[in-house]
Amino acid sequence: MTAQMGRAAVDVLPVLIFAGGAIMLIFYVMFVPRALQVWSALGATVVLAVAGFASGWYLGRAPTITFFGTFAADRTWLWGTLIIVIVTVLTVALSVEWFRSDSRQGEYYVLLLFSALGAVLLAGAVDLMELILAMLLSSVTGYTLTAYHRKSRAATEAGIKYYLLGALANGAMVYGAALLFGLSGGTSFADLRSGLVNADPTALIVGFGMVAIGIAFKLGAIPAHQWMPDVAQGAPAPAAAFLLVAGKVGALIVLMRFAAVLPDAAVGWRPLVAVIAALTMTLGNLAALWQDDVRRMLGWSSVSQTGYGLLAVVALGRSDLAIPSMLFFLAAYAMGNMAAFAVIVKLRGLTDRESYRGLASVHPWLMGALVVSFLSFIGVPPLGGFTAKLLLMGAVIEAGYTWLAALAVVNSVISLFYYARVMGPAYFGPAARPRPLMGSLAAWAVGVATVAVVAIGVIGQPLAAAWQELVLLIG
Amino acid sequence: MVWLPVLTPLIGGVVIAALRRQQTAARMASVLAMVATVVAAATVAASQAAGEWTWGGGLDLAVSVTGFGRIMVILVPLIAALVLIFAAANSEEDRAIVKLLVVLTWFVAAMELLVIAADFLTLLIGWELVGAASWVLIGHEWRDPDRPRSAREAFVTTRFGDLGIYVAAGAVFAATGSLQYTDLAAASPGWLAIVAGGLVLAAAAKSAQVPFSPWLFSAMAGPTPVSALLHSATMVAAGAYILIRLQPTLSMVNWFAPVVVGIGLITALAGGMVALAQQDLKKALAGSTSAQYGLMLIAVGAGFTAAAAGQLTAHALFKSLLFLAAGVALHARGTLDLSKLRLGSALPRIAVLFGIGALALGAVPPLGAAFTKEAVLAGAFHSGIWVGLGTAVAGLLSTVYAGRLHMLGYGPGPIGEIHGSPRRGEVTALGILAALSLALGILWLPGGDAILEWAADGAILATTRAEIVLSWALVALGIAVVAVAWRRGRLVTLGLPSRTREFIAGWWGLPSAARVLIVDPVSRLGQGLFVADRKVVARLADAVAGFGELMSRILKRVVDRSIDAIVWGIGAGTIQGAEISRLADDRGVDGAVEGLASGIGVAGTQSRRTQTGMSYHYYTMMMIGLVVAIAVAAFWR
Amino acid sequence: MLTLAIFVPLAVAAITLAIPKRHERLARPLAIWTSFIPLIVVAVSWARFEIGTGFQLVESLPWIPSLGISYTVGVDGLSLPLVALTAVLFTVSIVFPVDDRGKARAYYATFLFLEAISLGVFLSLDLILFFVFWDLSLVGMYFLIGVWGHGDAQRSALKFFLYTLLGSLALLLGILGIYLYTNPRTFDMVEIIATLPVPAGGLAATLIFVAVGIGFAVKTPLVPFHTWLPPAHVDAPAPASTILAGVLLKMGTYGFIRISLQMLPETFQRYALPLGIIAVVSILYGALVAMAQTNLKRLIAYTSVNHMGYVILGIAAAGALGIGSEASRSIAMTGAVVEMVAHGLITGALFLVSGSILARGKTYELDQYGGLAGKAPRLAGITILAAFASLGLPGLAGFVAEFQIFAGTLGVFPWLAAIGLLGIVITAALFLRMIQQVFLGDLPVRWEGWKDLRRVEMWALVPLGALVVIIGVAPAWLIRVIDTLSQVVARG
Amino acid sequence: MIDILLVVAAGIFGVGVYGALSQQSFVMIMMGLELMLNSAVLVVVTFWWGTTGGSPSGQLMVVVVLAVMAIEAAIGFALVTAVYRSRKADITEKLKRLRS
Amino acid sequence: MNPGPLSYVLVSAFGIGAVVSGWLVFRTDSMLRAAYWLMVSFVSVGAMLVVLDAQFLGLILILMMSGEMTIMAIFMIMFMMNPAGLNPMTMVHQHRTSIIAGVGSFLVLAWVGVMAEFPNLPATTADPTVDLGEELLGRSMLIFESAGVALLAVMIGAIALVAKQGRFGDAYDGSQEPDIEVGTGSRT
Repeated sequence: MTAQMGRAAVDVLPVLIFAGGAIMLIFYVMFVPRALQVWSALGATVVLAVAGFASGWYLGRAPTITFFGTFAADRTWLWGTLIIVIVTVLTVALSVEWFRSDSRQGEYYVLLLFSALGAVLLAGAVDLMELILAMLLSSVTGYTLTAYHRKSRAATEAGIKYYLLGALANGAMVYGAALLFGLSGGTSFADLRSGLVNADPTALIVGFGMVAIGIAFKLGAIPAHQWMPDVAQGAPAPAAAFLLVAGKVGALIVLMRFAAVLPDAAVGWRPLVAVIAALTMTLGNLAALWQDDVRRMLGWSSVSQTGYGLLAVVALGRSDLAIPSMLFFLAAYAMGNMAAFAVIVKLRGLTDRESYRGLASVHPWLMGALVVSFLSFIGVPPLGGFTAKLLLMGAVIEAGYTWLAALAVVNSVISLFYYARVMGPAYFGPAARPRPLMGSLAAWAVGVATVAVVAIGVIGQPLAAAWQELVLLIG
Repeated sequence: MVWLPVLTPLIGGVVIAALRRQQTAARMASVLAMVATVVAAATVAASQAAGEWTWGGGLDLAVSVTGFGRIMVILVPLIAALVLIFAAANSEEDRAIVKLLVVLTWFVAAMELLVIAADFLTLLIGWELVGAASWVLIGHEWRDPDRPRSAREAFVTTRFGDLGIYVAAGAVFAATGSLQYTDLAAASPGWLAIVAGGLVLAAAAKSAQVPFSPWLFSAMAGPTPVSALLHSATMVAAGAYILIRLQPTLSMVNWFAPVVVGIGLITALAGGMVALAQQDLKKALAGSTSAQYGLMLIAVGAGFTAAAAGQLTAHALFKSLLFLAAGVALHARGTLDLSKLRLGSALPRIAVLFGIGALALGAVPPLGAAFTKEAVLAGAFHSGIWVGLGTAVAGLLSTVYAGRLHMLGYGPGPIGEIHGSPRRGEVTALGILAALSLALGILWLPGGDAILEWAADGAILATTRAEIVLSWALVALGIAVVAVAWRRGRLVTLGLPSRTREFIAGWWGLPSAARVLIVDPVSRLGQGLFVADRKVVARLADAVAGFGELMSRILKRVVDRSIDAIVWGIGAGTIQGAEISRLADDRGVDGAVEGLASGIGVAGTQSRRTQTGMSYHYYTMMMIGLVVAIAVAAFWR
Repeated sequence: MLTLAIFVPLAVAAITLAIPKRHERLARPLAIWTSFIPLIVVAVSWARFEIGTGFQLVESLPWIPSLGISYTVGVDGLSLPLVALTAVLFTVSIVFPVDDRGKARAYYATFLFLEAISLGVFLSLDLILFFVFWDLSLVGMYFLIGVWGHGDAQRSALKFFLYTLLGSLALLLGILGIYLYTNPRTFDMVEIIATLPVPAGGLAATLIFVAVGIGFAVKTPLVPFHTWLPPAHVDAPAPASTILAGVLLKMGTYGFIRISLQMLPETFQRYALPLGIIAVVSILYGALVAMAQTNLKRLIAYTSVNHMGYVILGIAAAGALGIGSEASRSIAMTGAVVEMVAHGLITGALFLVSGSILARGKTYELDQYGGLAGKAPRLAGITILAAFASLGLPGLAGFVAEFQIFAGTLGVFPWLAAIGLLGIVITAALFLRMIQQVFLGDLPVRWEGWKDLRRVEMWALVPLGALVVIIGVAPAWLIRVIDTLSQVVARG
Repeated sequence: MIDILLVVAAGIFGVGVYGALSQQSFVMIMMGLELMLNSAVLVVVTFWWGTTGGSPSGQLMVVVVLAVMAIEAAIGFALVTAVYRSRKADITEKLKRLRS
Repeated sequence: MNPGPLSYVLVSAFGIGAVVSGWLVFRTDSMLRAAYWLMVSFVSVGAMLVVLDAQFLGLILILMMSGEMTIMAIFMIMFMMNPAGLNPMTMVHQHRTSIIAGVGSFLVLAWVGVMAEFPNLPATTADPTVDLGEELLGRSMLIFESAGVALLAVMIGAIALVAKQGRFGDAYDGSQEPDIEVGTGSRT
């Protein structure tokens, strides 16, 4: 048993690095003087780097289900981990100057690591309990990160609203998980798959629906999407960038695994996900239409992006493109979002749409990065967002949901309108005076994220090749 | 080689343009270019050459000088040369004269291309270029706002006819895969009928037949040489020419002959009366042009192309003479009002020359024009007694208006005030034209028939004695009528009520009919479509708009009454539904026209309102969402 | 080598942006000289193009082979003329003087970027590559109109972007539809054209056809998808209008041939008649609405709708396999392609001229002008030449195209051709009226000081005029190349 | 027996939902949420006892739910405190900054 | 399994008690009392667990919740307007909706509980507590670890949010967005 345990621990090495690194960082934070607190960012980066390298190294390992059927150490998980790691590193880079004045900045990085760990665990969870706990870990740290500006009225408000929403969703999910446990006699996805085949459809559907609400909350999908704009606007900008993305990576992957478990005949999960996707992207786009707060607009656009991402789930099992499209979406969306928020951070949190008027003349590179990320969201080639959208739409068309692809098209066009409400004045307005900027770390983050957005589209072959043959292990 | 008749004037035009700083040289060059063209044309006509210019894709421009083309190819530059002599002599101070000379030269090139064309594509090229050049020529005095408008009218009218050639060319190509005249016969009857229809349309438009005749009036806006050239051997001649050229094949279409004869007869009669009723010398001549071409169409329809060709040649000579003389009259009197001219005493030499032209126009033997007219008459009688009688009446009309024009234009009268006397070059040109008209009298000699048949490569019908008697009698009658009217002083008004006269003189109301029936509706349609384009089509996407509108309204109602409303049972829902449908009905059509964009925009505003900021609203939405999710998962596979 | 034509302008565009502010005036000569490189490439390609069939000078690199995406460029009888047109129009547009609003570097960089993109659209032989360039052309044009436009430029730019993005995404759906039928999965256009993977007759084929059709119809534009065009043209700077009309609209018709017709021939055949009817509606509608215009640029814009209608009519006829003779369909196709080239040159010239007029007169309203022929004979001459070419006068490029289109269509859809011919008369009327209003008649006193075209403007306009005449008189060199395509298409 | 237990659990859940939706005070809302989780505990134990043959996962799941309850309560109290400090707000209606 | 009649009685009694006391949580005017009613509800559920042979879990539940409720009561007193119910008042919104939602949830879930067929799987082992131990530290190590990490994280997070004083003095110092214009203090 101990030997098994040891092997299992090796299987999830990146997780251990995260957890161990975070705990070590706690000690650092607890004992060094205030002047050295800022270096905890470096510590977090080191942890992330090691975890990232470990994940990259593990890509060569054979995928396996580990910890007795509770965790899937497969390549999809590793890729999800890598995306989360990169997002977190960028977040750390954005956070250093943003949080420099905060006397508790050290704990911030610890929580960031824990939050990332939650998302990583989520991406690999193949057990209802693991799913619940991973989501909880990701969420509770998320609430804290959101409210981290304790003096800020917006941040604390966003934090508690985020919490209230999450708690209700979580309550429903736990009850649903209990029902599924009763139906199958187990909590691991393997048990569910075998146990649910002939299960009572009523209980199954209710249980599934309740669990789905929990995952929808993490994804920011209707009907539990309301936290996204609030967090985007209220939370500290680097944290907002992180929170919009990281949880979504884990949640989308776990939703894939969960959906794969369900018996198609008894539960109309595919149409449900399609409906949620349709509503989510439409509502997100419509609500973003007239936003004058750029961060809030990005929050709503994130809602709509969630809707696009769900297309991959709709196509699960019906199209080879489902998993590659999901990963392309996650990577492109993550990088695009990081780029956009990095620009905002670089502009010291500038968020009023009017303040962007004429900025292209004085900050051409920053606005260029913003435009690249926006165009990627819209799906303009050859940026990452295009490849993602291409594959997503291909996948749903192949899955027989052409109407969903058409709706995605209409939504993309609508989304152009609100992005243009920022881009247009920035480029077509008279030159503004230069704005005060954050330091060079933020600039690096802008650069890296923007280059990544472009690279995902332009040199997509390594990714496509790696993701093409991926299978989701569910035990 | 075969291209020389085209290239010579083309290059000539370039040379003239290059010489624009030396006016005299330019004028000389223009005449020389025409003379050279005549020589080239004669050479080509003698050799009966053919040639091709490849476009690729199965399209070649083929040219050849055969049949009546041999005559036309010479006749065109010949008359153009004389007109240019006249033009070059005229108005030495006018700097714009060089432009006029250049365009005239190029105009001849286009016409020559039309004449030597051996396929429909080449024909169309020449045909359209002639039309375009006529636009420049008519609008020569472009600073006067009216003249460009007239030029436009002329061009657009003839271009409408050009569509006929497009159709004919397309039909030939569809039928045979080739555009050559020679392949036309291979076309199936159906296609051939379309070809014939197209060509008749084009010819009627170019040759100013009813109902296209009025464009000739617009063409009067051009300077005198232009009118002289347009109305004689070029432009107008193109219509009759192409029918003469293709008559053998086209006549296989059974309606071709009656239609062509019909158009010709109507135009000959109507145009004759227009010429008779007109108060303006040039416009009267223009009316007579339509009428004369009507005669040619009768002959073509009847199958006697040689008669038509002869008539064309004779007409070309005397009509250019008449127009140039009219130009002299305009120059001298500053007006063309027939009641104010009577230049016979003031310009006796010109009067004589004009008289020769008038006699030819009146078909008075022994001029060549009389011979050809009688050949036409013979042909007309051949195709039917009523056609023959109608043609005879048309002939009578021509004699009367010819006499009237001569008496009123160059008849005896007070010398009065003369603004300018004709220059030497002008008189020379007139003289040569008159001489040529006279020379055409050789057709009366034995063998005249044969010459015509050879020249036109077509048939001619020998005139019967009865026809000659009738014809001559009518000529005599016509002269008598003119004499009587002159004596009574009614030659100007003809004793007609002025409104009737003006109606006829204004081409039987055709221009205003065209304006009311075609021009105005089309431009109003354009205006209407434009308004529609801005107001409706720009929002056409809004077939969907009703939907967007409705959705936004639903959202609005939902949010206005808070989310409670939905949850609160079916009763409230029913009321909501009724409310929504009432609203939809109230705004029904309005709503549909509202822009999709604004619909989406409103929907956007409403969507934001779901984010109330109240977390308990979110809770409610989530619970509703849960119920809906369960329902979807349960009932939708 | 074709790759050079795409990437050299792209690289120079980046370099231009990097020029230091104080050397800003270097941007213009750099851009002008760079724009000659695609011209040279085109000339060489033309020389090396072998008359025969199929794609030539193909250069291919794997891009995302896992998804069947490759970087493949090449030319055939369709793309070579359009590439040449693009290269020419960009050179003259860059040469044409414009108010760069103090952003010379950005202006010329955008232009070079757009040149690379536009060439890419016509050169690419991979659907995704094609779409990449296609979509980027919207972005480039959006900024070009928005930043350097006048009037309500921002709104027009956005309208343009929104409309055409909708079209392009519909196109993307269609492309995906085709892709999903290939086996093994590929976006390779050559292979798709060769194997025709989409099964004919099914609902899927119809849906794909409609999707790509909407995409191209918006771009072309066909009535009723044209409403983005007039505001975009009116508010765009003159060279941008030239590119928009001359190059970007061609992408729509190019797509109709390359994708709708060549990849879905049987479906195209089924819907050829409806498409032809829409084309005729566009012809008449464009002409009639143009006639009602009082605004010079709007008038030209609507004539574009009219002319693109001719192109689509020709394409519809060419694709109507089984109706009419092969020769008719072939000639219609040739005519359609020649019309694309001719319209690009002619309308390009007209828009540049309108830019010259705006620069001097500050308004596009026709009734503000008159009698300019005396003050500006060169301006008048070039405008009249272009206008006559546009109304289809023989000896000029437009005629060659329109004749072939109508001659070919008449053998396929006689009634459509006959009705469509009316457009020729209406355009004649409206162009003559336009010439009359601007150049003829009385000269208003305020234009006494009107200046004729400057030399640099002539440098831009004369080549266009010369090409219009050359194609009009001796089109063999052009038709010979296009014919290689027409033969294939007409045979079915 | 299972029926009874599940109905009881459903009742507790329903009460919890009512509380979460109806209460203005954050703390009272949290009570509703805790009740919901409480009902989940009962459901899990019911199944563990009644249908799954005493599957050990059931027991673990109860522990997990208990942990969830504790964690949510803890973070909830922390956030309520933070909001109270920064906004002097103890009910949902007072937080209207972030909307639309 | 195979419960005796006593079990039925006990379960029903505690069940009614749990639901009713839960209901009373939201019916009292005093938040303090609400907290204690909530504890009663938890204790009732704990008792039901004990009846169902899950003595260990039942006791844990009771102990944990008693502690938690005590904390909650303290919170009431700290923050709430009306901790002792001195001024009777209800603080509810969208009451009708909430009732519908609550009753609806109950009906749906009760229907599931009554109508649905749940499997009857064979029994596994004898001692549930030993099972739990093995499960926790053996097969479900990762879950256990996750729960631990989550608890750790929430401790850190809660302290970070709430503590007024830290090692470096005022813990709220600088916990706000950076100035949008450096040095002006203006923020978004």
